Amino acid sequence: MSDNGPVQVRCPVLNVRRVDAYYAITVVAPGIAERFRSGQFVSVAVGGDHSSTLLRRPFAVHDVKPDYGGTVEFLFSVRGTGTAWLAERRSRDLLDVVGPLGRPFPLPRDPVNCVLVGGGSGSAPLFPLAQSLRRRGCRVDFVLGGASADRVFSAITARRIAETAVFTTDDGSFGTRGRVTDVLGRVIEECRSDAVYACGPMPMLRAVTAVAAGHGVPVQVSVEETMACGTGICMTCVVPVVGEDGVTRMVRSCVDGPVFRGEQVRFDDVGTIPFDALGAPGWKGSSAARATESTRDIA
Amino acid sequence: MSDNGPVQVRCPVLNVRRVDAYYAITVVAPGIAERFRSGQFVSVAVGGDHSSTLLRRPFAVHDVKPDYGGTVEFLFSVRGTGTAWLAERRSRDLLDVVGPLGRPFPLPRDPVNCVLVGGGSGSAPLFPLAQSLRRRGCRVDFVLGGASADRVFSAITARRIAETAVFTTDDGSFGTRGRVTDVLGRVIEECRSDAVYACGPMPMLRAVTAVAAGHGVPVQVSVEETMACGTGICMTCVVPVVGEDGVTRMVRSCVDGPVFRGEQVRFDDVGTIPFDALGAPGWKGSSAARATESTRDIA
Amino acid sequence: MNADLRVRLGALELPNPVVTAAGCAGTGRELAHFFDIASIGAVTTKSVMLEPHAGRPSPRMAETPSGMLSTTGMQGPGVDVFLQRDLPWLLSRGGRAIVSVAGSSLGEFGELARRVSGTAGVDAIEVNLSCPDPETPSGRRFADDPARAAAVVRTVRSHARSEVPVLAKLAADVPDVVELAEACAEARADGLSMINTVRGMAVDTRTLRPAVAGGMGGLSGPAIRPLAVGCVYRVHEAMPDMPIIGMGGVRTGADVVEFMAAGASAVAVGTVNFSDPSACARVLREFTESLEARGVSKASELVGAAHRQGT
Amino acid sequence: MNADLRVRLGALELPNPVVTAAGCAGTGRELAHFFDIASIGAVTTKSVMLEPHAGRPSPRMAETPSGMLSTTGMQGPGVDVFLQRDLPWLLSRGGRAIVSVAGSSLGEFGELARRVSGTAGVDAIEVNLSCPDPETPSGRRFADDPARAAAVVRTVRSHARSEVPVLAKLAADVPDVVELAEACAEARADGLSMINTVRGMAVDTRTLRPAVAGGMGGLSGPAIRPLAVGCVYRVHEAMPDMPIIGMGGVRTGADVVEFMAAGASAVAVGTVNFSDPSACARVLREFTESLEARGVSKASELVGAAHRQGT
Ligand SMILES: Cc1cc2nc3c(=O)[nH]c(=O)nc-3n(C[C@H](O)[C@H](O)[C@H](O)COP(=O)(O)OP(=O)(O)OC[C@H]3O[C@@H](n4cnc5c(N)ncnc54)[C@H](O)[C@@H]3O)c2cc1C
Ligand SMILES: Cc1cc2nc3c(=O)[nH]c(=O)nc-3n(C[C@H](O)[C@H](O)[C@H](O)COP(=O)(O)OP(=O)(O)OC[C@H]3O[C@@H](n4cnc5c(N)ncnc54)[C@H](O)[C@@H]3O)c2cc1C
Ligand SMILES: Cc1cc2nc3c(=O)[nH]c(=O)nc-3n(C[C@H](O)[C@H](O)[C@H](O)COP(=O)(O)O)c2cc1C
Ligand SMILES: Cc1cc2nc3c(=O)[nH]c(=O)nc-3n(C[C@H](O)[C@H](O)[C@H](O)COP(=O)(O)O)c2cc1C
Ligand code: FES
Ligand code: FES
Repeated sequence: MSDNGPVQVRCPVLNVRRVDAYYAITVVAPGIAERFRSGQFVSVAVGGDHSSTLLRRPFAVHDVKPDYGGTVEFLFSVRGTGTAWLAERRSRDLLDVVGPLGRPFPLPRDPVNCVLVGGGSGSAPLFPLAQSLRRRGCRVDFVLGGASADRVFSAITARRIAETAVFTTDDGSFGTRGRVTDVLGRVIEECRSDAVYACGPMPMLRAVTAVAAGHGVPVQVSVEETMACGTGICMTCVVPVVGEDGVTRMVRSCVDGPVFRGEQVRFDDVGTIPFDALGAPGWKGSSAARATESTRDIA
Repeated sequence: MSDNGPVQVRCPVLNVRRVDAYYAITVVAPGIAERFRSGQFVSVAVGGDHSSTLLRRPFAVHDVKPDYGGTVEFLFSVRGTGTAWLAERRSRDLLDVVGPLGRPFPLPRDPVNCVLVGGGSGSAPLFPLAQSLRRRGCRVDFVLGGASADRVFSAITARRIAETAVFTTDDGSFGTRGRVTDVLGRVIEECRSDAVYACGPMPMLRAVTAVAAGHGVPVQVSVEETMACGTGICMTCVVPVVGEDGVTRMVRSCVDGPVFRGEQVRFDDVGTIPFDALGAPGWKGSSAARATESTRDIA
Repeated sequence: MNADLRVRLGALELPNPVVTAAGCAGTGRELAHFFDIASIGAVTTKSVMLEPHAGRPSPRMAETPSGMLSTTGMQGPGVDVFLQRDLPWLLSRGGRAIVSVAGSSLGEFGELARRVSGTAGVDAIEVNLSCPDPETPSGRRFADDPARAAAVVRTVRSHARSEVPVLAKLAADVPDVVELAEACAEARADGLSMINTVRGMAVDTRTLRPAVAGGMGGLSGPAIRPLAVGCVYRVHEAMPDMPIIGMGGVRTGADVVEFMAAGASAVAVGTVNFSDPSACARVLREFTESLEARGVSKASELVGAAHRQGT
Repeated sequence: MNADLRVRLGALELPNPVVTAAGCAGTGRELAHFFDIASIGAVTTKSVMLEPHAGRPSPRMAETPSGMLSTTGMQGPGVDVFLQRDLPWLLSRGGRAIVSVAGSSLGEFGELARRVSGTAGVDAIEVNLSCPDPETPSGRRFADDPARAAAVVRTVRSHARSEVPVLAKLAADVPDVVELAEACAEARADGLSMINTVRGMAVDTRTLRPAVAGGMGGLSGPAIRPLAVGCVYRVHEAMPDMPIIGMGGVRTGADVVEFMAAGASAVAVGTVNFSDPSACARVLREFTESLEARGVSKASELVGAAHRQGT
């Protein structure tokens, strides 16, 4: 009902493409396209009306176009049942899509230099981000990694959009052998980066955050936790995040994230409840802290 | 493994047709086609590999053709989830089909006069039966009924194959208004029928059996019980049937049927365990009865 | 035909029987993007505790056939924040509120009952009896012992303002749900909600580790619907006058009919809100259509229909 | 690589861990159309009683989300016919036989144990503890009371020839499955099978009547797998040396891995035989392939893996 909140639509598939190790699905979804801001994701019902796989699958939005009133593209690798089913969709099939979900990437006010770091399919949300940054006059550089050449996503697009683009693969089949963090420091130096944006598996985000901190550059990370609802009601997607007030809270990555400031995510404590987190056994609940809590905005 | 037992095959859909209120699906299934005898059925998995609808749906075989090594056609009306899913199949989709299942209609040794009585989609198995009877030189007459004109199945084919064909509808929109049993007695008289074959809902089978008995003509009925397995292992499809030895047994309609001699089915007791059924509280288990039991053949 | 959708749970009248299940709809705020929260029977809010709780470590969920396992462990902001921030929002949108409370002692339950029932606009209190009872070793739940469950209900009933109905939320995986229901009735519960999630587990076959942290989780979703319908049926059979909110795997309007026929006066949508954020509105629409197709003029006529011969 | 598929349940060695669940495979005869019955670990036969039984009225089944409800009520020909007609057929095809027995009194269980274990070729006896115990009012099952369950197991163990292993088949919907398992172990069960169907119900929304005759039925199929895995995990945790046959919703080779990791030494396919008559052979093939993909050389290494840190 609220104006820029998410919507749920049954939308026709415009096309399904193979891109290296990935599939890209484009759906016609004007309501989602018009609300979208980069960094947000959609969640897709899989398996049809009588499927035994109840839960939606979350995917970052890779592209939004004005065609047909507004299209949304997402991109995925086949991992299990849900993505296998999606890979079999054909144009004109209907998909039940909810979006846009989550907090978008915050954009710099000024035309600063940004380096965008992605691992595998985690690179997807960086492309609309790159466009937004370019529109604001920012310099964009890419560092994209993957297990092998066919898992480095959209190298050509990256080269086209960005000032520079550096690639790494675990097996050395493309670009530098190694990880994105092996080259990130050098890129930050050479490109005089003012900000880092990163997307990919948790260990990568942790390492990127460390490199950025080492160079005194702020970093925004987009995390990938398992999500039952994607809309903020199930509390299954929480990560420990330190707030402005210094208090660690178990926050929902779907509505309070998926984008967080890297140094606020307690990466070492992911998968645990930090002892001092709000409401954890070691938490010193002051009445002041509680008062703040009452006025904190929730999504 | 056994030679003329059922087989399980993933078979391509050749086509899906609408026929009045029904859908007809033809699949390429040489193994089933070659084993098939009229009166047998197939069971079809519905909803795909990750469907929440676990159980197969049983359908009588309506036609078998030699094309493509052997095709099998079945016919259905949309009733619930499974049939709704089937109605959406397209040629080249794969269906997981098991068959042929069940005991076929026994065929008369001599070229006698047979009347075939069907209600709604229950008429389907009568068509291959008519063909088999004709091949043996039997005279075939049809009595087909349905709720309305579009539910009387294959009137044209019936007219073509049979000596005579009489139709009834509940609403009078086609043929005689009323039920098949309103006209059956007259047909038996006029066609000097020696045997009746009937297929349809339980109350119809009961009434047909009564009419046939009234005319002193033997009747074979094909029953439709809900079936979890269709192969004889779950014991959910039982009906009370009196054996040659006078003992009532709860027999499996999937492997001991679906075809029974009408007068052996205890129609009034369907949905109950008759007090005197083998193993029921009122059963007088003699050691003789038990001895017979040990040597009785099971499917 | 316009069917009369109103249903009555003792003193509590709802405009229609579709409500949300506790912990499966937040306080309504997030779902309000997808439908008008005032259009459904009521919102049952996430069980609130006296103090803030951080909940359990992740992974907190795993998908299972037609269901999911979860372990959120009562994460929440505590009753103060709930009453100051969350409840007012719901009421401001015209939502009806059934407030679920979770305590870790009789004292806490009593205090919660006092605080919650003392706040204007609360339609009913639901008592989550699946909280671990600290007085038993090995974390058994209050619901595991009818006497302890009754003690909780009695405490809540005596601390809550008398005009606020108290519903006892039962677990299904107990020795005898009818015995539990009877104990709660004796302790003056005004109604019963059933069922909570059922304990289960999954192993992640990639890692060979339990799929949710801590091993055991709560199973919910359509997979458990037959267990839930069975509990509602048996309890309604034993105590036909006790109002019941049925829940467990409701996905469609037909499922509402099923629960009502088994004996429920209202029906909650839980896990399916996760997979379909418009579910409550859709289920209500489907239910209304099915009443019309059946020619039933009052929704309440369906309650207990499966117990009556020859319906 | 050729993985070693052999598994051991106490004294009973099976060539591989895939067996059929009682009542879900007849005596193997019907499934033999679809695969070689000697190729799987064993066939657990439908629970046999001393006398013929006609079972329960129909409708006997209803489909539910990822599962089914059934009430067949132990229909069967009695032990004489079973031993003269059905068992010999299975043995003649090279099948291994775990014979499930169901009694309505301790005396009957003892007699069944004597007769069945006295027949050559029986690999093990499985004791169905979900039979109603005539000594309790309202048809509670032996499994509902650990002491009564233990009495049955003790009776069977003392009447059966000592070289024939006795497995106790547990129900999941009991107050405490670990307590039940421990009582059976104390009564000298050589192994445990779990779980049986879970009581539930469905209402036919067309007729508004219970979907299976008599109302309550037994829920089986993938829907209950998390309950089953949870029971296996908890019992294996409490008694790691007790051999377990795990079952409940097994559909794929990955499900076998899941049950073994939770603590089962063998895994039974039940309801899925109904929907896929080749299931046992397919599941065994998928399981074998997954061992190879994991580089596990012995199936038995998986047993209990989910209990070990860092696997
Ligand atoms: C915010 C967000 C954005 C994402 N964007 C992308 C993207 O752009 N491209 C892409 O390929 N993948 C993306 N993922 C991961 C994607 O959601 C999973 O690959 C997908 O859910 C796997 O589904 P499945 O049925 O094939 O796998 P299964 O393993 O069968 O899924 C079982 C359950 O686990 C969950 N799950 C499995 N893997 C993941 C994962 N890596 N992250 C979260 N949940 C998981 C599923 O959602 C499902 O509930 C994103 C995840 C999140 C949280
Ligand atoms: C031997 C046999 C032959 C049959 N032949 C035909 C045929 O040729 N054409 C045709 O249209 N129908 C036939 N039926 C009925 C057909 O099986 C059902 O219409 C179909 O199973 C309905 O499935 P559904 O998912 O659409 O309905 P749902 O109501 O959603 O099904 C739920 C469950 O009930 C069972 N069920 C529902 N209706 C019936 C029924 N009438 N008989 C048996 N089980 C039922 C289903 O198999 C399923 O397990 C036959 C049934 C049997 C037993
Ligand atoms: C993630 C999650 C959180 C839940 N939280 C609560 C809770 O706080 N209090 C409660 O009484 N029940 C809670 N439940 C149980 C539900 O209210 C409901 O009883 C149960 O899930 C069965 O309904 P369903 O199958 O429709 O989800 C929760 C269930 C889930 C899945
Ligand atoms: C139709 C049917 C009949 C069954 N008969 C028996 C039985 O005779 N004895 C028994 O111990 N278990 C019986 N069971 C229970 C199964 O053996 C098994 O424990 C249960 O169904 C769970 O496994 P599944 O989900 O794979 O079916 C039966 C189950 C079904 C569905
Ligand atoms: S996925 Fe449900 S709250 Fe985030
Ligand atoms: S349907 Fe299973 S025995 Fe007939």
